Amino acid sequence: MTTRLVILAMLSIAASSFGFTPANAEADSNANGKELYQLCAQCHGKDGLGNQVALAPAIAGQRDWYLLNQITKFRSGQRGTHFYDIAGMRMRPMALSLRTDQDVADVVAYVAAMPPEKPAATLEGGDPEKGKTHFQVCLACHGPNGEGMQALNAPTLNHSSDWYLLTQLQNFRAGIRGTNPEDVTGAIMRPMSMTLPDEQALQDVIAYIMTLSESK
Amino acid sequence: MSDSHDHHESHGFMSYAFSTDHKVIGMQYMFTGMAMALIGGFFAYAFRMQLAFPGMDVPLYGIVSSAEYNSLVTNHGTIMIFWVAMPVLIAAFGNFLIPLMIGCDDMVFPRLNRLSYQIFLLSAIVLISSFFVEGGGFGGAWTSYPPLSAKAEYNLTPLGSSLWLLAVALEFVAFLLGGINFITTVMNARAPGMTMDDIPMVIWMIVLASILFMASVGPLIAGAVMLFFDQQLGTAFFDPDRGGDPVLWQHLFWFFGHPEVYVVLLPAMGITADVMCVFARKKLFAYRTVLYTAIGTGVLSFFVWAHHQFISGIDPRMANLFTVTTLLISIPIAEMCFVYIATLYGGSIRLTTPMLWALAFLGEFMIGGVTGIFLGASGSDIYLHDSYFVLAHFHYTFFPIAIIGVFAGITFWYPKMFGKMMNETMGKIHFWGTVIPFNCIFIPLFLLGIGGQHRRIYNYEHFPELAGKSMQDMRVFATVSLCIMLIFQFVFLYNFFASLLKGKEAGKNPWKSNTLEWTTESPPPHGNWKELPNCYRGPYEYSVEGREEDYWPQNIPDDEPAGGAA
Amino acid sequence: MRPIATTRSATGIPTGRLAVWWLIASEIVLFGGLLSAYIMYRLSHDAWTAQAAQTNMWLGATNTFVLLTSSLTAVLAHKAADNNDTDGAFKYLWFTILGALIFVSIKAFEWTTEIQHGYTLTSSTFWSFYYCAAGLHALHVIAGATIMAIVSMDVRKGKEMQRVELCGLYWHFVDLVWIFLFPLLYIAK
Amino acid sequence: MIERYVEIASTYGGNIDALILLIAALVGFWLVLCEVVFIGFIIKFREKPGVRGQYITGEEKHQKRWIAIPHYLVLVCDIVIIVFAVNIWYTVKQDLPEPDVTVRIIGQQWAWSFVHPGTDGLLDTEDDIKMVDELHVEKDKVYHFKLEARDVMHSFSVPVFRLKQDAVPGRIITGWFEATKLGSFDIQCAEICGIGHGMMAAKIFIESPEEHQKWVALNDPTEDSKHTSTVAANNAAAN
Repeated sequence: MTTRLVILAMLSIAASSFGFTPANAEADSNANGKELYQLCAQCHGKDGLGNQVALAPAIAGQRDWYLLNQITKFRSGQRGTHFYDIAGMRMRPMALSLRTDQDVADVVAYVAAMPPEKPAATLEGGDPEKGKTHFQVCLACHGPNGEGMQALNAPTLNHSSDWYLLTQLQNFRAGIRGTNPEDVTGAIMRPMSMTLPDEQALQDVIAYIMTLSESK
Repeated sequence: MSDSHDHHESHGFMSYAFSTDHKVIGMQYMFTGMAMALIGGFFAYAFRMQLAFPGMDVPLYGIVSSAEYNSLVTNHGTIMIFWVAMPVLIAAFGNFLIPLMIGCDDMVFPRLNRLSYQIFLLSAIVLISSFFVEGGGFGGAWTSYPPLSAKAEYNLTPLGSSLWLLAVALEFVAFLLGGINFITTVMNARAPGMTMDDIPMVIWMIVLASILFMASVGPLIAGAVMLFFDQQLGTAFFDPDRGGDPVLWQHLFWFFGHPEVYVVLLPAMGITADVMCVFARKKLFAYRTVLYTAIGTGVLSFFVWAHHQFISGIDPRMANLFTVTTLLISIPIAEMCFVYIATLYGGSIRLTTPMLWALAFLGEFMIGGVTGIFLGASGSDIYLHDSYFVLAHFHYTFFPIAIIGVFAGITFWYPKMFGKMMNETMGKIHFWGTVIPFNCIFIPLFLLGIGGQHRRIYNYEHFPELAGKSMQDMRVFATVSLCIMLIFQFVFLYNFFASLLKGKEAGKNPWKSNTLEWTTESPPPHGNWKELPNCYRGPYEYSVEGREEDYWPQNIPDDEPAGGAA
Repeated sequence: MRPIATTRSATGIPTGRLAVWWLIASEIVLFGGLLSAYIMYRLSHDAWTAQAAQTNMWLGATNTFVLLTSSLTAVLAHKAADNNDTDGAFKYLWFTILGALIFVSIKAFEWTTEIQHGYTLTSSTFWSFYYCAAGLHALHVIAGATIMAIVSMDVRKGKEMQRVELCGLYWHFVDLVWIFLFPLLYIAK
Repeated sequence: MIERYVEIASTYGGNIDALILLIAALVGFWLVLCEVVFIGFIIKFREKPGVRGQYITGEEKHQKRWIAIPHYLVLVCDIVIIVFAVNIWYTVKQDLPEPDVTVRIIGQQWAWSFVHPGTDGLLDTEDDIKMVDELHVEKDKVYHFKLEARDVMHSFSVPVFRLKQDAVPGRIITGWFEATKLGSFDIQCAEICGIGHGMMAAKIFIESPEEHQKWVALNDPTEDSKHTSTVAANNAAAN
């Protein structure tokens, strides 16, 4: 009988410990952002490095003002409501699941603070030399090293997934992004994307962007 | 504490874990099932809190994200059906009761029995481990419809979904092995003199449930293999882009899924029959009718599966056929309920704790039964399908089955299992503390369903017109009721363990019951009886006229004078 | 040490035989589910005919012959066991196992050739079914051979002779599954 | 009774509500009867000192009658329900009236996309109006919808229409509705479709012919007007 009791006690302790995931016991300055990021991690990965299969770009270390701007666009329907924007339609409900401005701010702060990492290249066939020429248009806003510029609402491109840059350039050119009348900042990028002559130019400029790194 | 039945075994963990004694295995199933019930209950608490108070930092859990919500809902359902209802109702009671009630010393294949528990335990461990892998636990509902379940890019749980599937498949294997054992044991190892009509109803029901399970689960095992290949090896059985068909999975799943409802229902019905007869001191009304209706239900249950798929893209003409079969199944079930009510007529009813549970089972199950008609009728299912109405309906069937029926069984056989009586006062507090909140949880959910609210929606704030204030109030009410109900379960746990230590000695036959398990010591020794009993009559000979005692145990020969045998 | 329960036989049928029948019953629905799924797909995909033509019917037919022969030896083993002829039962059990081994070898050769020709598990849903159904069946063949090898050890010592019959029952079932698989996967074109 | 919670805005919505009420009346009768008898027996046959239970086998004919007669009555109720259910099912799902307009509805993770025919009234032409999460329909017109899914199973559910239909990838499922009430109502997804399932909300706008014409003209993609999402515009107005 005693053995049975021991087993019993063990089982119930085991059971109860399985059920409880400790709710962020460690003293984290942004515990709320970290916990809310759990949902983002489903697609963007727990290190924020993206997952092409889930159509989720790398976001770790992206500028906080840009993240805030984009999440706000998703929430208001300026982004993620175009008929052909498959990835955007996946993102919009996720952005909507954040309930308050404070939640948005916390997640943004958490993501912006994540250590960025240059994602591995997935595209082939771009020529960085040619791309450098095309990039002359871009650097006016995105900076010579692609570090971005808050005054012009231009995000950093240094840690972006190349497949994501390609899709977004294509989206801008096709009017899938940047055409919503409320989307003011996107409307600036759209004509810029049109300056690239053809598909090959997109590949080239992305290949060049992939060689850039932040200047200290 | 008195310890008679483990004496032949050397004490120690290994001898316990590898025992082939049917009673030990039954207890292991029961405690594993109870531990899993705690997990499943905790999951329910976490996601109900999110529904009532969206975005809340749930105490003991944290913030419930939409991914976690899906995973909690999915695993709550899976655990409660496959790791609580099945192991406790079929495996625990089956293992413990079958040899004792048919008068033999063990199952016919003790080592197979051992193996089946070990596979079951493994499946539970695999399931629990699936919550902690990258991406989290599977969140595609317990029905696991592809393509959502088949592709990681859709479900975003690359490992969780495969581990979930593996766990379910292992669990099926465990119950197939167990089922073969149960059926063979009851067919061949009955006490001398025990005819088909002398088998207690609970044993009949467990055997019928095992047969039903065995006959329905095969296609789903095949389907699980196919889905696993789709997930991990890149086949396209369920991928429409490459020549597969996702609806095939639905057929395979529901061909099993609907009989599965009766797999767990029948044992609970059996427990209720036995408990009711003992405490009403009545013979079961029309024993054979109960048996035939159970068999009829079982057979019919193979022809109703597509009522889960009325609106899922099957040929609409097929829905008419399945409406007819589905509504026909209400006849045997209704008949069974009539028989149980008739059994009470002319009884001498004692409202002990097990009897209260058994009566509550019947009373609540009838609500679950009639609400099924709304969903089985194709016309009204268009509106109610996948709404909270469905959810409330099947909780009104599953809760009586897996919780109320199980408590009836545990409180009734506890004296036999452990040799002690449970505390009646605490038992009654626990009873009312469970049954009243249960109704308070699910009646509001019926109304939400009528109001067009769907299940598995993680936060109704996104549907402003549907989710008015009164709807949210009902959700809060349901959640608060759930918390109250969960708190009352601690009364049971305390009662359970405290009675082990200081409960009154039970003696052989505290309930003055007829069936064979009450003729041996409590708890029964290894081998169950010093001398195996013979059987002379049916299990429900209560209040027979002309006898001094109002019960007549199955093992007493006819010519022996009346009196307390045991 | 066996419990008394195992020695009882209220139905008059030996407990072991009863259990094997129930095992077979559960296996029938498993293969039944898989094959009915296959047939439903087959009926709605005319293109599969061309793919099914790529299977090697002659190797399939040889395998059918091998399995049928091994079923015969399983019957002979059962007969020998009934007559308490331990050597005979042992010998015929091993003939049956030999049949299983030949079956599996031919299967391995067949699959290797097919994979070399580019027909793999993921080539199309027909091939997925082909490998899935035949593979599940091959697993049953291997399991049956293993069980028979274990049983044969006891049989040689004259113990547990009733198990020869149980192996035979199971073996006939495995054979029967192949009788369904062969026309469905190889012949129907 | 259901209208208290959700309005009816389709021609067949009332029929479905009536069927639910009919079933409620029939099964409600049985449920109340059974529970009353059941609780009555429990009270009447409580243990009393000196009174023993009766020995009733239930195997004799006059006893079995108590089970047999009700069970035939249940059968009669079943048949009534079947007749009405099949009838309504036929109206909603099988017998599609000739359409005035056809729209395409596409479910994907986690939004509904709608293709409205433009000014020419035909689908799959240049002037189709493609919208995400917004379906604009005209009151009192028979609509057919062609339901598709891009990735996983979804279920197109409009509670005010009492309509629900799963969207299955690889299939195009046709259904119909006719709206009877002006206004905007929620569209839900009723089949779990991944982590965004709970937020897959869309709206249906039921408009008068004039309003609808105005909306079509405004959104004609062949004209050089901008694509305006009502949701985005509303949000902008609110901010």
